[in-house]
Amino acid sequence: MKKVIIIGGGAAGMQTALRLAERGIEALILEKEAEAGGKLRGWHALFPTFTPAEEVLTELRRRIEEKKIEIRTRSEVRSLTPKSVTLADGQRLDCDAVVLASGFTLFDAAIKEEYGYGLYDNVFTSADIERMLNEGRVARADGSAPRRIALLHCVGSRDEKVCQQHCSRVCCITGVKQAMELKQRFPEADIFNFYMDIRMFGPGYEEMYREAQQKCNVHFVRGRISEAAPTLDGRIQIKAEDTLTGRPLRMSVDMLILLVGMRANDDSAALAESAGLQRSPSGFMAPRDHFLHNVESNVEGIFYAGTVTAPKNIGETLNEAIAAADAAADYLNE
Amino acid sequence: MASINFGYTISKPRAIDVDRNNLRRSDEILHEMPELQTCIGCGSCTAVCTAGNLTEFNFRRVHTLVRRGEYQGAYEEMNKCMLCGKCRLVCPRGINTRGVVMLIKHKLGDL
Amino acid sequence: MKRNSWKEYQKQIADDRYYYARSCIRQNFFPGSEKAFIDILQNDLGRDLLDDPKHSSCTGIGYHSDIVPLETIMTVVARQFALMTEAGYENFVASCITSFGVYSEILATWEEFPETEERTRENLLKATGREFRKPASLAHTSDVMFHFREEIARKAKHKLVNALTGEPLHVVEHIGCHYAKIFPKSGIGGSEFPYVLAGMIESWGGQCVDYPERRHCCGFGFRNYLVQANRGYSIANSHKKLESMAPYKPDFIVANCPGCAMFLDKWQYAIAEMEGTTYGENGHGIPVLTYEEMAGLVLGYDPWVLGMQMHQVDVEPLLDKMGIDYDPAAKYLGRNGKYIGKPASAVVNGCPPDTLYDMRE
Amino acid sequence: MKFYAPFCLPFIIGATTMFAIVLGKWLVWLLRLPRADKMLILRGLPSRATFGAIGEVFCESLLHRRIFRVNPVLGYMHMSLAFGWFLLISVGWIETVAHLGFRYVPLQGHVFFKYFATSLEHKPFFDFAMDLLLLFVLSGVALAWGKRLRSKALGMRRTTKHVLGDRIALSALWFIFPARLLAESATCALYGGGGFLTGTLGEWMHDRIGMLALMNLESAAWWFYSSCLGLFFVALPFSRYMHIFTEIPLIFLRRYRLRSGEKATSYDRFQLEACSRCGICIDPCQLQSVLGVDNVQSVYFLRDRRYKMLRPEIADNCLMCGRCATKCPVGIDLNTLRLNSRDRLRNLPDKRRYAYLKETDRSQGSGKVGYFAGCMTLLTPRILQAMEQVFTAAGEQVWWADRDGGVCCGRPLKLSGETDAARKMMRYNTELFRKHGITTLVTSCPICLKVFREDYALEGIEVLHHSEYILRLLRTGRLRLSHGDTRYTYHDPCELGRGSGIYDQPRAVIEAMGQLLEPAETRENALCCGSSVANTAISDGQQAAIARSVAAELEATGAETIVTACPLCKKAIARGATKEVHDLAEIVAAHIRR
Repeated sequence: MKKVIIIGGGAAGMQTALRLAERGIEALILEKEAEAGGKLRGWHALFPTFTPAEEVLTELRRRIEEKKIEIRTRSEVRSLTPKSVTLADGQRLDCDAVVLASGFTLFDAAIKEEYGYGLYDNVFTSADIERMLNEGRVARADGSAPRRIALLHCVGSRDEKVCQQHCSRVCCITGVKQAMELKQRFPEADIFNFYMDIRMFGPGYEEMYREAQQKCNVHFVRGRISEAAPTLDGRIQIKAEDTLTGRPLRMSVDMLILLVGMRANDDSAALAESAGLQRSPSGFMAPRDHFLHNVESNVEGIFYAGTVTAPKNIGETLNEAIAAADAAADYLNE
Repeated sequence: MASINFGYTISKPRAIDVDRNNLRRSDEILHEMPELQTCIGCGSCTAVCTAGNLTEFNFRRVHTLVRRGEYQGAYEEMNKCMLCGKCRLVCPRGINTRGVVMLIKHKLGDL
Repeated sequence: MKRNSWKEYQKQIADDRYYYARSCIRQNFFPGSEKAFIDILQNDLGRDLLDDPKHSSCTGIGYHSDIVPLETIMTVVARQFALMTEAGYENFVASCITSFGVYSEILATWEEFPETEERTRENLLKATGREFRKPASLAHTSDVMFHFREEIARKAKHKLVNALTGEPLHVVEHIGCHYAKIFPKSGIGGSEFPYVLAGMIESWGGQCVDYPERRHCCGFGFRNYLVQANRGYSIANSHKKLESMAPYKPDFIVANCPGCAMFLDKWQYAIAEMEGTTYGENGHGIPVLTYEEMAGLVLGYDPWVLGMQMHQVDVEPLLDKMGIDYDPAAKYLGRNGKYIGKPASAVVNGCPPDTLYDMRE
Repeated sequence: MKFYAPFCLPFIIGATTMFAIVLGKWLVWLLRLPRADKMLILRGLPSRATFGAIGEVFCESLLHRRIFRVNPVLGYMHMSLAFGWFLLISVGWIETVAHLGFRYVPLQGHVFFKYFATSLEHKPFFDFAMDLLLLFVLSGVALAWGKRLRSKALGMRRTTKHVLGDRIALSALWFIFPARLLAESATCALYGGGGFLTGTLGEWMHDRIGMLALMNLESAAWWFYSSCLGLFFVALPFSRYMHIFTEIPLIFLRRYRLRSGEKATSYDRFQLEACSRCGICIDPCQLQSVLGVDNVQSVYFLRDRRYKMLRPEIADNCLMCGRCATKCPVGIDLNTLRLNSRDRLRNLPDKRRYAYLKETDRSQGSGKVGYFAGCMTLLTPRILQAMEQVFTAAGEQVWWADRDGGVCCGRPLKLSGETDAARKMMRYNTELFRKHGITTLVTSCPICLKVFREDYALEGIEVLHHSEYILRLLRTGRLRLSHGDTRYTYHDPCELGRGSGIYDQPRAVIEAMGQLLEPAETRENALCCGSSVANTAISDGQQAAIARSVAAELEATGAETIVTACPLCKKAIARGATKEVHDLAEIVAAHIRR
């Protein structure tokens, strides 16, 4: 029986494995974390439907168990070839093809020092908010409820200064989603989204955006926050230009939420090196082409699924996983 | 040759009339500093601007107007800039903003 | 440019028996035009039209200047309808675009909010003891003229063509904002490109000029003109239109709105005196006609009978172009040959400014 | 005996022309000097400075000691040419005196003595000495040839691209000494004599070449030699070789404490023409080494300015990091010249400018110590917070000058050349400091520091960089730090190190907290982070490229943390680094012992 190693146990990895199983091919998932699930773990609800991430994850896990697919956790990959994968501990696993589904890394907001993440209380990232939502307790550092919240788009995206020129696509809609979730929790709070461009590319996204504006009275300010500073009463004073009025804008908020972007994994360079894979300027893996071979790498027998090639949402990721699995299966059945 | 004063004058149109504006200087500026074209108008420059916090000076607005061929007063506006460089430090497009200020002043100085 | 949009906007225009409501501005600035309308309908077309001395201003100017409240103007309008009803007419035609707009607006209001109609009936009854029936058809006089355009074309003595070259004249048509911008359905051809004047021009041999600012307002805008502090803005609008149409070398402008005709004409004078700019041929202004004057010329009326000596911009160059013979000496002779006085020479008529004076002194 | 032959003509003409022009230049420059500078000279002349200058002239103009320090081979080349030639002349002089006693001998008599002295009996010592010196010079010439062909051979990655005038003079110079060798040997071949070089070569020729041919050859050779000299002398004042004669007065004037300023003066001419275009300034320039920009370096800047063809894009494209200035063998004040060129190009006094700088005091708190964060520091809140912790720990009452946004210190504008406008900001801030009655002014920004110290009139207010201030707190025991085993490496900010001579204080502070590892190029030779406000020409990508190269060198030390003492450097290096980059203050704040 042919065997495929899938690097990465997130949504993409699991879906790929399931599809391969359907195609009668043995799949082994390698997950570097202690538990499979990838970024879906610790995410609260998925846009645009507010479907609990847990729901999707549990179902995927259930199917994996049902299909008795092996997941090896705590196994980080050092290098790979189409026929073998070497783990960090030097152990070498042989296979007939590899699907790279190692996903992305969240941008470290602390790098944008001027926003004061990890420096002032009450500056959070979108990931923190998802965590808090899961814990069922969203609050300021002192436990009080926020009366005014600002969400800043494009943190670590479209920013030459941190060498992340690409657009992470999903932050816009995440900002809208979180604004609505927060509004629901704190109906009294005023919520402001600071954006450069609003990119609502997915089905139902634009509608959600409208709803946030119309139903939830979320304010959208076209301007990028440039500085954040603490105030005496422990709030955050932010500075931006309200570009639509052409005037500098200052306001104090109880919470500043940074919508952190997706960036390529730190080890992607090393992996690409080991297998001779091509990467795009953004650091993500580059598919053979963007149309007819967009789940195949430039190396025969190595395939891509999910955000390892570019920022994507969960839906796109799951679809791509199937495509990748089929491509791998066809390759093996040749 | 206004011969009669009726007690009012013809208000000038507010529209940016790109047909009428002479874009030569604007083209020269963009030719020497193509990166200026990459501005996405996020306003970071204006938000951090040291001069902009003390005056009405709005770097983004002025250079955008200049790109449209609206040179009137641009030189005087740019003269408010202190060239401190904060804007260059925050520009997500990595535009050489200080260079832009000096270039615009150089090109429009003789207006 | 071919425009078919107007076909989608057609309205019923009564063929006969009109109740005629005059326009305040035109009675003062183009008295000949309203006279011409009556003559053309009664004599040339043999239609029945009542010019009722009892009717009043619709108070539209006051209404749009926030002086006359809605209830008042409703009552005034109701009174006009009452007079129509009493005279046994049901086809209401207004000579003024603003009035037309007001009538349409109020009828629509009554349609939407019947209670307002009820209140108006009560008010009218209290104030004048009159009652009214709503008109069967409401039209602007230019609609009527449009309705008979082919008939007029058949009777035409002149055409809108250059008598020397045989080329069709280039005509700028200007529609008053209140004609169809309030209710697109109320105008022929809708609000964007009304066909009411264009139709006349085309059937009388002229050619419509389509220029960028064709749809732009003349700038009257009531408060904008009436308050001197805003007048610079008012004139700027006409200025914009003239700047935009000038390159098309129009032979004349025709308007169906009292204010528009007046301002496109008078502002040319003001601009010329202020800036020295003129927009017509060899340093003259562009003649501005009312559609009645246009029709009158086509039907061979005497320009001075049509009252064209009242224009700020001299019309002679146009008359010559159309090959209309007229008596220059008779220009400033009013009825029964009485001299009515002559305006000072103006830049807009090709005369260098000889006087330097300040209106405010 | 008479000391004239037709072939001397080129030499005589050349020599007189040269001396006339050179003296003319000196005179004009001196007369155009500002009054104050003239006074300095008058006061300096009778002082010890003069002797110092004479000594320096010997060491530098002849021995080229500084070049030796940078690059021995190059040093030898220059020295052999300069000093060797000098000796040839002086020993030649002695030789004539030895032969003819003290009597007037025209210049050409000395120079072409071998030719005229055939009738005199030989003095083997001089023959030997002169040949030895000639060999010495020729070795230099050989090296020069070699340098042209393969600059790497002389340890220079790049060598100067020259203008036409230079090339003429250069080629002439190259042929002078071979020509001399040939001419003297020919004479020896005919009349005997000569030392191990000319003599031997002479005999060799005598044996192989016929009498008639030899005679023609001799006169031809002398003509050639004289022409080379003439050509070189005529070209000299218009070529780089003007430095030979300009460096001498420059050394004196410098000793008399004349300096270039933000406004160009006649003194700049001495510096401009004292540049020998040795090209030593090219290698240290990061614009060259990292970005491959090779037409903006000081040597080209000085050249363009000297020949009045300086373009703004050249003048502006300089980080003003000062790496070249530290290497310049002539000690030319390159940054200041660059600055007053920009002033020439851009400064236009405008009374109305910055009228808004009134009633804009947004300062907070009060105290004898004032803290001026500086524009850049406002974008690095970690530094601000760290400083606050330091102040609190030291129990310092602080007046925060610009925490809520202040007025720029004015240096960036000054560096761009708008010096007069910059003064307005300087005046504004000075008044602000005075108004709040501070006695100490601490800043985290080396750019501000430099301008405060050099251009602000802050008598009675001590200006400190936070590294100095913190060290003082440590020394006086007002601040106590815990020592860990972290290994740090330190990046010298240009304005702080080369700019203000502050190298040891930050290092001392770091060593109080952990181990300090020096990068390959450090202190005076430290690299520039590339984001210098002085450069308005390079793009963001180019800045990032420089930053990466700097970060790489710092990380090569194996340190866990990169430390610097400038917000701009910090931001810049962080872009290229994989390791943590912190400002000194942040590290200190993290190690405060309570």
